Amino acid sequence: MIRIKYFARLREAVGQREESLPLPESVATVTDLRDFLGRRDEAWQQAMQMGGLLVAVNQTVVDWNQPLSGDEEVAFFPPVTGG
Amino acid sequence: MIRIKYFARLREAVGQREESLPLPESVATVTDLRDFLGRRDEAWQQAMQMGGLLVAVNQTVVDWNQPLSGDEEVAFFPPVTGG
Amino acid sequence: MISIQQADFSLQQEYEALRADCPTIGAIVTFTGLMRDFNQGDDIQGLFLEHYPGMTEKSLADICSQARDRWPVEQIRIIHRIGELRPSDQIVFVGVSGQHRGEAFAACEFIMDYLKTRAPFWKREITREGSRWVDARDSDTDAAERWQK
Amino acid sequence: MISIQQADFSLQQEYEALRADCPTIGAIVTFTGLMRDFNQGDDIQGLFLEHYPGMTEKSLADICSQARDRWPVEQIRIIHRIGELRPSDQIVFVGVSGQHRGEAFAACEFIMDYLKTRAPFWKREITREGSRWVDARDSDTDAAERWQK
Repeated sequence: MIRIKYFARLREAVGQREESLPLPESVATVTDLRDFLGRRDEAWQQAMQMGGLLVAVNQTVVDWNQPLSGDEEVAFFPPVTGG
Repeated sequence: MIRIKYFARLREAVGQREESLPLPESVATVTDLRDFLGRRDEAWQQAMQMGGLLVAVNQTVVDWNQPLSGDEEVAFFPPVTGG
Repeated sequence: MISIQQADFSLQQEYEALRADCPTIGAIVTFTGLMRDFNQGDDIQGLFLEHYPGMTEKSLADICSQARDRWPVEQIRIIHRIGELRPSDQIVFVGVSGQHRGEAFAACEFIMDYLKTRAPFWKREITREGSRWVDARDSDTDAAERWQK
Repeated sequence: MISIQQADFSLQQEYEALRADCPTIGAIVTFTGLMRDFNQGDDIQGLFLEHYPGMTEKSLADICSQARDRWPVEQIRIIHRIGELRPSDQIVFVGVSGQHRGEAFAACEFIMDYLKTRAPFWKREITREGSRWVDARDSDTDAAERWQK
């Protein structure tokens, strides 16, 4: 199972904090996962195309071509604004 | 009268903290004053040639060609080491 | 040491810990970030700080270890508050002790610049008109990129 | 505000003053210089700090005003101790508050670099073998020259 988390503005846009799902067949990378989620409906499509969106796998920010095996914690979030 | 002050290593080398004297005839700049003082004896000569010696006129560090009119506070001291 | 906490912190207490009993320390640099009451032309009444538990600690530990790879500092202390904050509240603390000041200054500023652009915190501002997520600033990205030259 | 004093100082007190009641302040950077017990291979038992009364205050005021010309900071606080000091004692404090961290960091480090090379203080170290004047360091001159580029 892939555990997916959403934060801040993105969390609000998708109306969800986290979910778990089996790795969909079409998904080999984090970009594939983003596209898969974006096909759910219009709100998801818009949310997953948010400018500057970042993705972390197992709590480390990664490139958009990062492969997924199906047993990761994946997080999507907007640019950070702490400090 | 010129008021002259000596600090730190230089103060110890010349054995004096401060003094006042009328502007000597030969003295037009701070370099002239240094040379004048350096002619007092061997200890003064060596002291006034101390490496990195600095000079301040009226409490501001100046170049060695700074002119003197005869009514200034002049200070000679080694490089600073505070902080 | 890294702390993510809702509670406020005491600068004096953190400073004493950085200073503690180590006569080789010649320099301590501290940064404290405070909540301003004004942003993008609006009065800010409060702030809510969301974060990503687990990754937050991991990313700050990684930033510390990068700082240590670059500069020979003694101790590093990071505190970041989360949850609801009010104007003038302390938000973040970074303290660095070292033998020499240049290293302590550089490490402290580096940590703040990286924290601002890499640690998963998000601020939501409460204004008279409602609340809004704070946008990331280009100046913070620029500040972090300086260290990559 | 600039103080030259024999007495010790409290970081917390200085920090509270920098922070006081000004909700536009977003960043406070402090530097504290402490006495190390080791220099050039020798144990140091104590330190005596001589200065040039009058010029000291003038040169620090001038350094502050140069910092203000360069960066839009809010408050600047400088304390430098004189007289006899012991290992681990606080020697110098520079605190800067401002709207943004970059300015506060830069002004604080600039002030320290200039203080180190331009303010008329001289340190005399007391070692087991006697006492000696501390030599100026090239690294301090280099640090100050960085700001002239």
